[in-house]
This record gives sequence, C-alpha cells and structure tokens, in this order.
Amino acid sequence: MSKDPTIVAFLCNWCSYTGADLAGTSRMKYNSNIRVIRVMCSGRIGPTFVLKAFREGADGVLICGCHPGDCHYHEGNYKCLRRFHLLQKYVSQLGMDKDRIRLEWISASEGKEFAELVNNFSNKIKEIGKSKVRKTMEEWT
Amino acid sequence: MEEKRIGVYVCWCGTNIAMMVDVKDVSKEMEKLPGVVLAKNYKYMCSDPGQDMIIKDIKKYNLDRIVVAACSPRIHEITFRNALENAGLNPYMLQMANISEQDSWVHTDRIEATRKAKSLVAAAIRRVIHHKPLKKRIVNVHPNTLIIGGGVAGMSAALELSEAGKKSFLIEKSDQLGGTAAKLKLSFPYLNDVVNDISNLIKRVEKSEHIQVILNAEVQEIHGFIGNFNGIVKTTDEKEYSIEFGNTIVATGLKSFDAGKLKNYGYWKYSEVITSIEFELLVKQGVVVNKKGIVPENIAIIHCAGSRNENYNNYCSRTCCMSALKYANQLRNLLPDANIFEMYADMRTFGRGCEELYTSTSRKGIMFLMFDQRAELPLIKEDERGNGVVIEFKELLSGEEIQVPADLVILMVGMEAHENAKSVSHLSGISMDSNGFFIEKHPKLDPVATTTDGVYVVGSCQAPKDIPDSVSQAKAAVARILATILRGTVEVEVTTAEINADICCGCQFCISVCPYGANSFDAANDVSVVNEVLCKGCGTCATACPSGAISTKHFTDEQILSQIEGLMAKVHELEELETN
Amino acid sequence: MGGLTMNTRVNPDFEKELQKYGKGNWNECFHCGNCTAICPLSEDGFLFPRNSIRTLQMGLEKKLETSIEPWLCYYCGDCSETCPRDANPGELMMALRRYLTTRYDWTGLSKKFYTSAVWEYAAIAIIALLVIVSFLVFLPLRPDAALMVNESGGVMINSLVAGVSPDRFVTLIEYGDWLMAVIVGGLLITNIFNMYYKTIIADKTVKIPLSAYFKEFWQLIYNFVTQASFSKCEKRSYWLGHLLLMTGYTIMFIIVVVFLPYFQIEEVVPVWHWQRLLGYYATFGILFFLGIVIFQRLRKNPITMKFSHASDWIFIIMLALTTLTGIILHIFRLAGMVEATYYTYIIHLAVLVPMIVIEVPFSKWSHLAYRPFAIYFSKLKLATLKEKSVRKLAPAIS
Amino acid sequence: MDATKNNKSKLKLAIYWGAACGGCCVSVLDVHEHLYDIVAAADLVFWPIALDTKYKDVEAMEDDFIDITLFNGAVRNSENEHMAHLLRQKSKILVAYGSCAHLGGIPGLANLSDKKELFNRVYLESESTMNSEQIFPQTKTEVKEGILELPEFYNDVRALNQVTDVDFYIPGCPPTSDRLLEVFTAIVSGSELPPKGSVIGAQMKPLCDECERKKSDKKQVKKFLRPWEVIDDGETCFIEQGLICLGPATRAGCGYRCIKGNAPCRGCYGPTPDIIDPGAKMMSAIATAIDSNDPDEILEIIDSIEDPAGTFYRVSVPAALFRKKIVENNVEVKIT
Repeated sequence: MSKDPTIVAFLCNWCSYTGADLAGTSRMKYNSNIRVIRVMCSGRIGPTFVLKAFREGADGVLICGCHPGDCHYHEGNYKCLRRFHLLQKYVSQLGMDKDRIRLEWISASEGKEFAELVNNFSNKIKEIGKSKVRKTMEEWT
Repeated sequence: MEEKRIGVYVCWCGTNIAMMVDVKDVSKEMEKLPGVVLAKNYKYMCSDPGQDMIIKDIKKYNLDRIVVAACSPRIHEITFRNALENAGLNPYMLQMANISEQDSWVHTDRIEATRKAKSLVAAAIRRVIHHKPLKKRIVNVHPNTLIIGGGVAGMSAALELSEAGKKSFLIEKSDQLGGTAAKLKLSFPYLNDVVNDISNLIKRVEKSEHIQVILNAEVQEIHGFIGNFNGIVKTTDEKEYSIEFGNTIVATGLKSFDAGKLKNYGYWKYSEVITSIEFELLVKQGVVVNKKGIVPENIAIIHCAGSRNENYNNYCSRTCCMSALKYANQLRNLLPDANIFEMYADMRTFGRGCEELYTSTSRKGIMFLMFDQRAELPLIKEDERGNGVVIEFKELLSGEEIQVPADLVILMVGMEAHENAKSVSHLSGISMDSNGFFIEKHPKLDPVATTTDGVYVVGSCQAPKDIPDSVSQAKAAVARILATILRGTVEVEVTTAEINADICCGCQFCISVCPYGANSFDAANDVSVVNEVLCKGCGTCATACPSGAISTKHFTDEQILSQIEGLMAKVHELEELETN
Repeated sequence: MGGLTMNTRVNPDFEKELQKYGKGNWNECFHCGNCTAICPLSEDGFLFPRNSIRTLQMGLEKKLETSIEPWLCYYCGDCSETCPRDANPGELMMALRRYLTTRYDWTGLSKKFYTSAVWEYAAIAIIALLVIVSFLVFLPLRPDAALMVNESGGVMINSLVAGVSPDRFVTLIEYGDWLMAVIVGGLLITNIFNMYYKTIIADKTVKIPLSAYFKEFWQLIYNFVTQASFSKCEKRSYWLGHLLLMTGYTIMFIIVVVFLPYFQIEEVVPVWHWQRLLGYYATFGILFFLGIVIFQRLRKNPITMKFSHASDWIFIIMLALTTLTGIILHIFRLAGMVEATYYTYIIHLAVLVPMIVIEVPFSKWSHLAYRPFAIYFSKLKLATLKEKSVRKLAPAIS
Repeated sequence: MDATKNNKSKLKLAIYWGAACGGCCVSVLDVHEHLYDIVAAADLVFWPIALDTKYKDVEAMEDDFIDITLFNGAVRNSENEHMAHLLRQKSKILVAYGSCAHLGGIPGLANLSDKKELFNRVYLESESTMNSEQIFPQTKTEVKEGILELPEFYNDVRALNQVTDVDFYIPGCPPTSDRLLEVFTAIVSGSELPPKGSVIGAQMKPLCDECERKKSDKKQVKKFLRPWEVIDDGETCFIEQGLICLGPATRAGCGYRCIKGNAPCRGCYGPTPDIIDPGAKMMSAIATAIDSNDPDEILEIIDSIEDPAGTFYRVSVPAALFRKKIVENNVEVKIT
C-alpha cells in the first residue's frame, strides 16, 4: 500500500507518546502509514523538523502535545501552538496545503482519541493527495 | 568520521511483536545498513538472556552503539540502558524503536507492519550514530526543608522531619496554623472530634525545636535547584527572612468554591442558604439556626455545589459526600425531629468506614433525593406556603419533578485550588493543571514529587483530599526528602540543554522561554548559560534559539533530523522497490 | 419546572402513614434495582416495583394515589426475597393496595376499617347482631318446627320460620340478597369509577380512544376469570390454589345471590345433583386454600405471609366461619336436626352478611374487582401509549 | 594555493555577475584606493562589468587557469548556469560572492512564484505593459538576419552551490569591502585557507554579538510591527520593540551597518553554522516570542507578520528546505 500517504508524527513523551502507547496496549487499530518520532516536549518541535519531514517525502505531519494547561513543562505546548500557526502561514505561502500539518492535544489517557486522530488525519491527507514537496524540491527546471 | 559499530536487536516479545511483524526479515534488512555490525532477533530481549546477549555482543564485537527494536522506550529504556552500562558502554548510546505499542499492536496487515518496523528501526540506527555519551551529575543536598502552608499536610510534614531531627521552615499565610481542618468539628467516617486532634498537632509543631514557624508570611522568591535552594520569606509586618534549604514541600491547600456563583441556589438572596463551611462553624458553636435565627424543621443538604458540573468545576471534590453524611448525623442528634433531605448527584462513599456511614445514615429517617448534574441544578426559591424556601428539581430516581421545603439549606461547596497557587507555581517551578491544582510527577507511580526535582506537592493543593490522604502524602514526601538528606547527594537530569558559547550571541530569547528559570544571561561574557541542575531537558529553548547555539542533549537537531531521514529513506527505498 | 403543583411536594411523614397499611422497611431501599430485575411484571425501562418505593420514600401521595401498578402485582414475593436490604417491596405493593382501596372509597369507611381493626370488628358485630335480631324478632322459629322434616329425613329449611310460607321465605331472603347486592354493588361500582377517575381521567398524559374501551374489554373478563397475570408469578401452585378459592367463592356467591330459589329448596337433592356438587366444589376450594393460607400466615412463611394485616385475618376468619357454618348447617339439615338447622342458618347469615357488606366494597374482597379493572385500565393506557410509541413509560404488563 | 605561491607571476582573478543587482561588483570597487593593491597582486582576467573579455575568451582558457573566481549573483537562466560550470572548470578556487550566489539572494524571492506567473506578471499584467499579442521571450527567434538567441529562463532561481561545486562563501548583500580585502589579503599572503565549504568574511556568532542595542530577556510580542509603524528609540533591541530583526539568526561580520542605520537586520550574511534551513530557526524564535496562549489571539498576532516567507527568507528562499513554490492540486497560491 505504498500509495498510501506517509505521515510523520512528533509526539511529546509525557502525554501524546504515552497516549499512543495506550492505544497499543488497548489493541486499538489505526492506519499503519504513521511514523512516530518521540521528543520530550511539543515545545521541542520547531519548523525545521516539520519542513525536513516534508522535504524527505512525508505527506502529512502530525504534532501532538499535552492538552493546554497540562504540559509536563508548563507551557511547551503553547510554544508549539504559536510556532505551528506561523509555520502554517509560511507553508501556505509556498503553495502547500496547510492542512498537511496538524497539531492536536492528546493526553496520556487518550489512546482511543489518538487512534481516531491518526485515521482521521490520514483520511484527510488521502483527500489532499500525496505531497509534491520532495519531488518539487528535487526537480531543477 | 570514525567508524560506528552498531548492534541491532529486534525483539519478538513472544508472539506480541512476531505475529504481526516479520522480525527475522527486519533484522536481516538492518544488517545491510551502514554502521551496523550485527542485527539479531530474539524472543524476549528484556529477559536476562536477552540482555546478556547484548552485553556479550558489545564486548565481543566491540559495539559502541545499540538499537533495540522492541516495546515502548517508556517501558524498557531503563532496562536496556542498564544493560549497556553493565557492558561498560555509556547508557545513552542506546536508541529504541517502538515496534510493539506503536506497530504490531495497532496494525492488522503483517506486510505493512513489517514495513513500518523496518522504517522505525532504520530511523533509530541513523539516530544512534549521532548519540554521544552523557555523564551523570551529582550535587550536595542542604538538610533544611521549606514547607509552604501550615495546614494539616504542612504540619504533618514538618513534624515528620522534626522526628528525624531535620529542620524545616513552616510558612503560613494566615495568623494561625491549622488550615481548613481547624475549621472542622467532627471528622468522617467515624465522627471523631477533630478539634482536639488539630490543636494537639499545632502544639507539637510549636514545641518542636526543629520547626521554625513563620506566620503571616509569604514566600517572595525561590532560587536554586534540588539540594541547593535559597529563598526570601516576608511577613505582613515587612520582616524578611533569607533562608537556605535543600527541598521544598508545597502544601498550600485549598479554597472553598464560591457558592455565590451558583445562580440557582441564591446564596446571597436567601438567609436560609448557607455553605458547609458556615455550617461547621454553627455546629462548633453547638447551635443550629438559620441566618434568621430560627431553628430549622426542614433541612436540605445539597451535594456537589460547584463540583462535577461542566459549568463550574468538572472534578469531584472527594470529601463533600462524606461531610454531608456527617452533617446529617450531626443534625439528627441535635434536632431529632427535623426533616433532613440529602440532595445528591451521585453518592461517592469509597474508603474505609465510608460506605458504612452511608448505610447507617440512610437508616436514620433521612430522605435521599438524587438530582441530575447534567440538567439544570435544583432551583431554590421562596416558599409561597411557608416561611422558608422551596427547592424545585427533577428527582432522578423517580423521574418526578418535586418540591422540597426547607428552612435551612447547606451547600456542600467543593474545593478549588488556592488563589495563591499560580504565584507559588511560578516561585517553585511546578506545573498546574487547568483547574489550578499542582501536577505531580507521575499520577500513579510518583504522586508526591513534581517535575521540578526537590519540590513536592502534598495535600489539597494537588487535588481535593481528605485529612488522612493529606497526612499520608505529607509523610511520603518527607520520606523522599529524608532519603536525599541522608544520602547527602542527588543525581540530576542528564539530558539537559547546553549552550555553545561560540555561537550564542546573547540575544536572550531563551531566558523567558524556560519554565524553570534554568537559562540566565551571563552579562560578563555576553552569552546565555544553562543551569543544568534546573534544566529538565524539554528542549523548548533549543527550538526557540534563533542561532542554533542551544542544543538538547540526547535530543539534538542532528539526532532528530537524522531520525527523520532514516524514517523516510526506508519508506522511499521500499516504495521504489515496489514500483520497480 | 413551571408545571409544579402542590402535589409534588415531598412529605417525609407519608411513609409513617403507610405503615398502618402494611409493614415494610421501605426507607431501607437504596435503589439497587434487584426487585425490578426479578419482577416478572417489569418491562424495559419500567421500574416496577422500585418506582413505587421511590415515590413512597419521597412521600408523593398524589402520585401514589393515581398509580395502577400495585393492582398489577400479585405478590409472589420474589422481590421481597431478593431484596438485599429487606425493604420488602412486595409488602409495599400490598400496603399500597390497601391504601388505594381506602382512597377509592368515598364513604371514608374503608379507611376506618383498614386503619383500625376495632372499627372493623365493631361494624361486623353490629351487622351480625342486626341479622340475628331481625331473625329472632321478625322470623322466629315456628312452634311446630320439629315436624319440618321431609321423607328423606332432611330439614325443610324454608318452612322453619313462623308465619311465613316457604316460598315467601325464600323470596324474602332473596330480596335481602338483592338489597345487599345493590348496596354493596353500588358502593363497589362507584369505587371502581373513582379508581377509573384517579388512574385514567386524572392522568393528563394519556387520552384513550373510545375504540380501545371495546377492543380491550375482553381483558376484563378474561383476567377476572383466569387471573392469568397471577400465573406469571413463578409459584404457579399458589395461583392454582387462589383460583380454586376464587372460583369456589364466586360460584357460591352467584348461586346464593342470583339463583337462591333454585338452591335453597325444601327437598334434599341427591349427592350427584349439580347443586350439591357445586356446593362441595366451592366448599373444598375455599377451605383448601384457606387452610394453606392460615397455616402459612401462622408460620409467617413464605415471605408473602410474613406480615398479616388485621384486615387479612378478618377476611380469612369471616370466610372460614361462613364456610364452616355453611358446612355445619348442611350437616344439621341432612341429619334432620331442626332447631340446630334454624340457629345455624341465622349464625351462617350473621357471618355471611357482614362479611359481604364490609369486605366487598370496603376491604380485602374488593381486590377481586379492582384487579381485573386495573389490568383493563392499564391495557387502555398501553393502547394509547403504543400509539404514541412511548411504550417504555407503560405499566408493567403486556 | 601552493601553485600560486610558487609561481612568481601574479594571481589571476575573475569576477562574474550572475542574477544579481550589480551591487557585489560595486562592492569590489568600494575598496577604493586598495584596488591598486589588488591589481598589483592580481591580474583581472575576466570581469564583465569592467573588462571586455568575451565568454569565448574564457572558454579558451586552460582548466584551472584562473586562481580565484568571485561569482556573484544567483543562477536564474541557462547563461548563468553555463558560466557557473565554465568558471568552475577554469578556476582553482570558486567563491560564491554575496548573498545571491551564497543563498539565492533577493532574486531568489522569485521562487515564491513559478516561471509562468513571473512571465505573466512581467510581460502581460504589469501596469506599464501593453502586450496584446502576448509575446514572451523565446530562446530562439528567427529574424531576417538569422536566428537570435536568448538564454533560457529557468523555472526557479538557484544558489551557486546548487549548480556547481563551490569552495568558499563570502556572504553579504553586498559583502563589505573590508571583509573582501581581508580575505583577499589572506589569500595573497598565502596564509592557510579555511576548510573547503567555509563561510569566510563572516563570524560564527550572530549579529547581536556586535550589535550595541540594549537587549534584555523581554522578548514577548503582542503585535509585530513594520518599521514605519515604530518610532525607534535608537537604542533598544528591535525585536523588543516589536520589529522582526533577523540579527539573532544571522552571522555577524557586516559591522551591523543596517542597524546602525536604524533598520533591522534582513539576514544577508546568512544563517549561523549547522543550520539546515536558513529561515526556520528565526521563524521558530519569533513565534515563541508571541505573548499569548490563546489560539485566536495567536493567529491575530501572526496576522501582523505580513509576509513570513519574504521576512524570514528574504535572501535565502533557494537555500531553504522549501526552496521554491509547490503546486498542490487544490491550493490557490497567493503571490506576495
């Protein structure tokens, strides 16, 4: 199913990665096209990682952090939120559909929500189509 | 770049992984990747033989980096780090790929799951190439402890430390010790008199030579880190204390829910309506009358005032049901002929002796009426037929719209975080949840520590609690503190931020970004510096640093970027393989 | 909340009031729902008998007064047996039936009888005395009574009274029967109408189409005759016994009230004659079941017999006495014991009349009428509710 | 360089002007009288702005004939590309000189549009154009006299290292003459050259290191302002005044000339070492400085950043991870 879009997800260690683990221990099923990278806090996630993921061929990037107010490091998730909005504005300027980047809050107990999110997001990406970023950047015309 | 010698280990986890991921295929593929010396698969990597295999291989093949593809690093990262350490390798030369919780268990297509596993392991291999050995760091611990809040929790902690002969500063905002518990007459479920208990506790605190009580005081500043804090405490009469301490216990307690917010209950309007706090005062005085001075005949006790309701506080305040039952008993004794109505949303009577109290109370001629929290709250209005008020609502068990006459209504007001919580959270560097309660380090396994080392939360400032829970938490925190004091040293976070002074230009973006105040500006050298003891390694500053001067150990840009590359390279490789 | 009326006000004292009608620890109920789960009559979403217990706990008397449910319950006792708190929901239904009987009765006498045994004893005594006095004064034993024996040796019962011909005597007694039936029936019918008013008319949530009254009418007859709902309870033998009693009792009632001239005749018919066979069946049916019930009530076992209200004993005793005096009368008559027959006849009537006058409209007997009507009414309600497709709110029968 | 040193003859220097404004060439002249020193030490063998050397003359040179080529300007068309390859072949050292050659420069902003959009804008839609016949430049045009040729206009602009192998980078728009002189002197004096790929004439540290404006840790912004919206106090860090200044993410070395002129840094000296995307770090820093946790307010504040791509990648679009416009199926592209 290589035609399926590839999603790179950045999950914070304390809430979202744990939530994703919970989806696993609860044996919930979701789309297999997601590849997770663990960071300690969503505050660690910056535009470089996201742009890099697209540049390497990702079709969608999912960023998950703790719910507002629940950040393990106080406000890292808010910092992520601010960067996320600016990044969306930037990528739209370059012609990329900004919905290819999604930020959601997933708590450690939200295994089900995580599984639903992955399916929902990958459907959204399917709808948008495969990303042309990698191909476009490798083309010299 | 010197040659990397990577060992890759793919775990079967019995059949947990192996049934959905072709582990042999994964390890075979990984062997081909640059830097990989060997790739093995084994039934249970976390078992002793599994770990021994890694240890032997490290020695035999002179491996310098290890990738374990198994379960979540949140489960076994520590296990394998220890294995590396046992083999004489730095524990941080490990990277795990989660092919269980985030692969085999959540997917149904074996081919897809195997493909995903390959990509995750390949990413881990790329990442581990950039891992660097990290050194443990150890600091000394000052034996004094700062305790903020002189309620039951704070006092219990102080006394426990005093037992061990350790000094504590007990800072109380008001002019007396005792906190909320000092306002109570009886305690549930055994209806014991707490007045004496609390005053004895206060006496013991005041007598102790190891406890320095500072009343009418607030903490102004806290600096430093575990083992090495210093702070300034200021009293209302402007006296200032500069103190040094190794650990902090936050026990700032609670604030009662403001009953006036509940429009339906008309707290300000009807003299019949009082709060549970006011009722405690009445029973302490031994006279139960409403604000008109009339001895009530019909008494309604309304549970969940401001709790478990999406318009107010979503959470349960835990103690109100039991207190309400306690009141019913007190009222039955004081006013044997009165009609008593318990109006509850759900009766929550867990804990020893609590269900028993409910059972015995239910046999005392008390009418229990259930209302629906999700619907509109009961409405209190003037009784057209009598002197008092009447409470109108839909009784949930019967589905009947009913009226309850009352000339005394007791609102069981819930607990809220203390209004000082926010400033205390900033002072001590601990997190607050959306309700303003302090967040513990781990909800199950580390419920008294916080994410700031050396700072503990006890009592109702962490979540609504009853007295025994507060006391247990206080004593648990003291046990943790004493352990560090007795050892004299503590280990501190390794995966901290570090600033490359050759690049840092002193723009100071990183200073306010840090929730722990770990970054500061060194004006003499015109660069920012990280206090690695304070730093928790979240990496927010590294991402905020515009020049790339800051990196987060073990989560460097290089490591994450190569992980992305590895992840995607495998995706493309497989994709191309398929299209050809 | 706008529609609240004074009826919806809780009354903590009502439970004490209801204790006069039956003994239950109803405040013990914490609404686990076991009773509803085990009750063969409860249906999806309908909290039977838990709903009634809840309404009682809150003291919503108006609500209770308008409920049909208690009549649908046949007191199999399953609920009381499974109740983890010994709240005795079955006994509550029983108490509610007694309470409702007093609520339907407009004379207020029923309440007096149910809440005070003295009142009931007094009423019975007065009527019995009236019967005895009437006979002794107006229908005294004729002087030559000893001659009033027919060829087969049986006493000619209609000829025992002085100054009245046998035909006239029967007619006189029949008139008495009819008078009694009219009074008692009139009271009962008005009470049933009262029940109809409270349970149907006052319930503004249902509007019953006229056709339903005809369509469901068979239910009334069918349930009266078979007591089919009773058979839903697990202990079917009990239903059989009760059916035996009810049929025996009804047969006797019909014979005595409607067919007296064919029944109370001078000659003693042969044993296989329908008249005697019916009489023996009725006697056996009544005595058999009464025997069981008395035995059980004395043993206070099963649970349904644990608590006996004064009205229960009075009804049993009166019925037993009526039957026994009837048997004795029959024996005396067959034996040709003239005087004994005459006096036993008076005693028989002195028991029978007050029993019917008191029990039928005011006390326990009335359930014979209320139950089938309750089923009929609930079917009517159900019919409308079905139309409204809100069946879940319907009473617990189908 | 050893060859150069041993050879008593003078250095052979070439300067080429690709897709650029010409400022870089002027910056060479800005060395003023030091030009004599340069000319004394080196022969200028190719410099289109000053010398009448033809391309075929260059083509005729032996490989590695030129010691140093300063290539300024980005690669926009086939001519630029041809010259890049040619000069690489003929030069011992190829230096990407100035922001355009280094990162794509201001011409690189064209990568936010594609060729078609650019042509439409320039040859059809611009206010001063009347082109009813819709004539666009062609690589070959037949006229009576024969065939006229024009270089092919590429779809995207490239930095020099995206076309050919580059030895060193001298950043700046334009590079300061002082730095040029320093570099030149170093080369002539034969001192050891830095490793290949180095950015020379600039520092490791960002501009803030030299900038003398007062800086504090109060980098929290409620609204981003454009220079004309602020009365600059002349001494406080621009960012703390709500202006976006790329100083913290840009190599020092320019002598903070813009800031001395009370203009925020535009990033022409390029990002600090080891940065894989020139604008992303600053974008991240600026977003982090937004003083709000409310999603709506955050969006509102971000709205005040008129043109993120043009702001954070003013001279570096072609060197970014997203180096040019992406055409998605359903996305309407706004050209800013």
